[in-house]
Amino acid sequence: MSVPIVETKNLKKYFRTSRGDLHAVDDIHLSIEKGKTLGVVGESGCGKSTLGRVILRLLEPTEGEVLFEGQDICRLPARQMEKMRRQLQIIFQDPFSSLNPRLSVSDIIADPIRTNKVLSHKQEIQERVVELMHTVGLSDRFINAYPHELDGGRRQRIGVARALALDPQFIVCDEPVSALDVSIQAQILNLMMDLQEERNLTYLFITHDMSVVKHISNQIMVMYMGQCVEVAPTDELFQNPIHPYTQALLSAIPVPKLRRDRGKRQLIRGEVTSPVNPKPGCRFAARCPYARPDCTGEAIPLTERSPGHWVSCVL
Amino acid sequence: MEHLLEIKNLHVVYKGDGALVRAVNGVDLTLDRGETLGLVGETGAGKTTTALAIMRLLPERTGSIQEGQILLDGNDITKASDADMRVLRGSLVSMIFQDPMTSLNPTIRVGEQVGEVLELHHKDLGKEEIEKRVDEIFKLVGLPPERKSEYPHQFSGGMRQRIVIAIALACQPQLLLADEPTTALDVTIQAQVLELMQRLKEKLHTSTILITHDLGVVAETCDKVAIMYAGEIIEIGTVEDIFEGREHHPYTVGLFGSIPDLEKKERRLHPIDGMMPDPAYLPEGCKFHDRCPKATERCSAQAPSMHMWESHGIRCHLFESGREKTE
Amino acid sequence: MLKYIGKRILMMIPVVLGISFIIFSILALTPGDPAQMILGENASLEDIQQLREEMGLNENFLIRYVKYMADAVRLDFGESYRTSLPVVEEILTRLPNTFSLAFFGIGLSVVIGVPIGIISAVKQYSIFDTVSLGLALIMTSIPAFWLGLMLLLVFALKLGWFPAIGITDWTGFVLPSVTLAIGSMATMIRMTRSTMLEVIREDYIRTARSKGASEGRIIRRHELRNALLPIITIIGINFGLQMGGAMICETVFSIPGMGSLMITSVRQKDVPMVMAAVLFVAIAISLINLLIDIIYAFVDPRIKSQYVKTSR
Amino acid sequence: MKNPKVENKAGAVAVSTKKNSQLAAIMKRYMKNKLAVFGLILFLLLVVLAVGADLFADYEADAITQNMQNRLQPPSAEHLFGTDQYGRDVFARVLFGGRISLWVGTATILISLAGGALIGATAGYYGGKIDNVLMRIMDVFLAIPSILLAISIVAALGNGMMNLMIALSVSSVPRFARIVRSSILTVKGQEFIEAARAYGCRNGKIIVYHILPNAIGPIIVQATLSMASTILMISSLSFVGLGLPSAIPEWGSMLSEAKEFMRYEPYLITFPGIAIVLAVMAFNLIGDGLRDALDPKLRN
Repeated sequence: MSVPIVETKNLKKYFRTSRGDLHAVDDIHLSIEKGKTLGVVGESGCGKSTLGRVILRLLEPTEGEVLFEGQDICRLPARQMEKMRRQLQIIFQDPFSSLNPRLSVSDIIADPIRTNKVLSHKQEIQERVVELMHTVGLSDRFINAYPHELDGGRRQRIGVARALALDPQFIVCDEPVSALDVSIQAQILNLMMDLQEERNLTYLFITHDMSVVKHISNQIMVMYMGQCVEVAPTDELFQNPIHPYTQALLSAIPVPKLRRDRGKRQLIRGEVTSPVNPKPGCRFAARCPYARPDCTGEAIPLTERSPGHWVSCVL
Repeated sequence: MEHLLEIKNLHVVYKGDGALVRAVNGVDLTLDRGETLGLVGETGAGKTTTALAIMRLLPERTGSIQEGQILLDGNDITKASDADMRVLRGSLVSMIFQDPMTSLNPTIRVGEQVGEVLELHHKDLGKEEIEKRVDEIFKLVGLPPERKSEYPHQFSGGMRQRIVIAIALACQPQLLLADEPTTALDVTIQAQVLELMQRLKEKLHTSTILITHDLGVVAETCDKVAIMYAGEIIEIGTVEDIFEGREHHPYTVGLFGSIPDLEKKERRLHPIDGMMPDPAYLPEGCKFHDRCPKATERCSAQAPSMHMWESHGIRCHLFESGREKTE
Repeated sequence: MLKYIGKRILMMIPVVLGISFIIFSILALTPGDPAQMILGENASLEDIQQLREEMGLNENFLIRYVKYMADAVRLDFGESYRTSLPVVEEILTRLPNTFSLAFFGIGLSVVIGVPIGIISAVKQYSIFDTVSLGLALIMTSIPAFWLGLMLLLVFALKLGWFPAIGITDWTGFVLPSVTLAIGSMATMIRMTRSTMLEVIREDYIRTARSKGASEGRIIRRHELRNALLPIITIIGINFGLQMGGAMICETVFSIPGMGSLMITSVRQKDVPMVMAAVLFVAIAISLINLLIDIIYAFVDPRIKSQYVKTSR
Repeated sequence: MKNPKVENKAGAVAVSTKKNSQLAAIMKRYMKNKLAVFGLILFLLLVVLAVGADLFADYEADAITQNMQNRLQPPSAEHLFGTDQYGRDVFARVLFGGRISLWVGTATILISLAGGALIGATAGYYGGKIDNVLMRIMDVFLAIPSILLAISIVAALGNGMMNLMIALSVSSVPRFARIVRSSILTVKGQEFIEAARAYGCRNGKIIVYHILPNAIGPIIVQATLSMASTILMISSLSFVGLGLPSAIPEWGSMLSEAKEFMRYEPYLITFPGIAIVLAVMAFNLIGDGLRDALDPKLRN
């Protein structure tokens, strides 16, 4: 097995709230190999976006390590971290708030280059911007356009171009297609997969959409209330989901196929609450159809059920 | 047989600053009692506008029905007075909106919000009677009646959507317009709400128009499907026609090609290039021609009409002489 | 609910302390020697020194502040340099005049301004809307004291309908209240209109329409309440402005209130009087805002439920 | 894989082809608003009259020097607005009064904007404890009506133009601090700031390059509207005799002096009053117009 490019070790991020500590990210271990994609799925509030930001050190972790090529980036001094940032980029969900409305397309894409002084000549920067725009499939006639003049798909392409501007190795994709219509969504997904192949990029792909995540990931991690409940290679997870929450998530996806047993599926009760001062034990137990007394009380470790397939469940 | 809803050649426009936005351009639809129709399309296709036209709730100053008829139970409501429409809304036809977080009044108790519909349409009911009915409706949508004196902010998103559904179904309308009722919800909650809607539909025999961009939701809940593009219905048929039929409008093919398939192994998706035209500047001819892989010169000059056989209709020149191979 | 009120009252204490400290610091910068002022030009140096000692003026600024506050808690705000009477007495005779003036002014502007704002919003782009917005624009731009002068000129001096000086009976309140009301009425019209317009565009209004509710019912039951909630806060904010306005207005109509008291005291460097006057007015305003917050909490279920059911 | 196909179809999307077209777009929206244009014209007129006052009248001879034979003359061709009780030309005094109001107002706004921006930006960008402490202090200041605060400061420092500016600035700093803070907070929460941090932008550049240009709109609007209220305050304070020495021609003190003559010489209180109304209105209209022109909701 090759060395993972990104790794986290008992990574935690707690937020102080008036009601207690919110365990947004609670003890996450993950590792991604170069050129691969780890999909992180879960419902709103499960901590997946926070995880992405902590990995990029946009938020400081409460505890734990984030290793990039073996180096703990959370302990890097400010100057070295600035250099490191070129390797680590992010693409956001909202194609509206993720672009500075006062900057033109060329300024948005050029700003990372200027900030890091990769190129200094105006002409060179301009050429690089055009090249990046072509890479993401944008016509260069939009070079002086402003974000509000463009549609969601094109804006998202600008976001991708900005992330690529520094030639990073690792990109956190935070729901990059969730705000888009299906046909545009497919265009962007294709683009991201092409870029990955071309440039051997590594992705952490955060989404709530199981069918999207299946499509793009090599490995999937399911999060529930800040914790990882199951992680497995993509095909394994879809064929053999073990954790009851994963099963519920999979069975809840509406499939665009006619089925004999239409409308009949496994439903789970209740809704997600927020993990403020959670009690030890399985956080899904309250909604779980198979809950037992030993689900609560003690922390339940992830155990390896088959090669690479880890589950945190007493069953 | 009389249809519950029959829309004939509906045109809706919005007048903005200067530009005339043609949001719905000649929609024909029929819906029979007990049927569920999925109205599918991307943002800006004119789905919501069609629903608002049926409710006669288009934005007053800007939106208007330019042409066409909407026959509800045989009566053309495009000509109905405002007072008549108020009697229909909530009792014969009601609507569920997309965002449950904003579609409830934050300062009124949820029980009262449900009770208000009854109050408006059943003037003969006493206070206690209404309370009793509200309790029943709460139980029906799976909410504890004890919580009816709470305010919307005390409920989660899924619960609020149940309240919205309770309001819509309180008077047992014959037609329910559900505008993306589960889009704002998480998958597990979406499944709960869809299951609830399905159960209520069977129980109350409500006809439903389900507006959605999610073909999966359609496959699970609808009897008929209409696919909209740039204000027109470009393909219509039963779910079998759409999901299992072999002939499709090129746009429908693109739409299906865009959805990541859970069962296939293939990694690349097959979307359509480009995007929907701006409804203020619609192209000549077929509105899809500049994105269509099969477009001919004729497509850019002449708008195709709907070609029907049995239950299945496609608005495309390719199908002029009946079924033709598309692949 | 009691918990909420208690919390709010506790939160007022640092604000009042802060206000008093700021004003005390500012007034400490006043040039001139109070002892000299009290004793007059011809006082001997020893007498002045002795009085300074008695008044505690030789002490450190912070100690003077602490002493002042310690006395203030016992409602002793010192004596006027000018009259040598306790300042509280004078203030208490004058505060009610200013207070009622501000109160009438704001009451009048709410009673007239809020309905105009509502109609303006409901009939957006109508002639009524245009005219009332135009009026509001003019009303915000007129200085209250000048309007007071003009009203005085026309209705008191020329027509003789109202007295030009003082407030012997209710007629004396009419012109100053109207003067004050005009300024804040503009705010009321604009704010009511804009919050109402926001509410009109909310999704839940569409929900109400889809229930089959009539326009009148929608306005009464769904729009008004949600639009008026922010107006309550605006009334609170405006009350502070109105107190200030009332103090200027008093000088136009020669009303014995806090305004004329402060202006005379400032001219004569009567520091204890100015200090106490500012403090009283500021505390009065804080109290009104406290009241507004409590009312708001009662009518807005989102705040109310936080405190009624603490278990959830 | 090859590069994805670069879109080539022209489509119907109209986009900017020149840089800085945004300012032009804002100007265009502003100029469409008739009231706002009227406000701008009033403002320009005010500036021309105030700056060029010397072309129309002589400061010493017409506005300052007493001329008792000429006192209380009603408006005429020679004295457009009449003369006051000391025989000074009211028209000249109104003109020079405009200069005073504009000068004191502008200076006040600039001082308080600088102070408010510093406090507000610090509080908004750094957040946490700094934010808490600074904003609690501002809250205390805001709890005192600004006119009271101004009166107290004038009481301590005495009359005079400099002291007036200090008094007015101190009492409007908290308002600016608040608005600067809140507009920075709105911008700060957006994802493009996070993106900038992700590619290594330092705090200074983020504030100057990414936050300020987006936050400046509401601040400019507030500054313009504050100019209106400051002009009102200047005249109010002068009216009660706590602003400028009475010899200086100022609208508020002119009204104060004219008060006792108003019954028989109403023109004495009419013209300075109208001057105040027009000046204040100009800034109110410009502020409203700018707000509408900058409103992002109208942009999409």
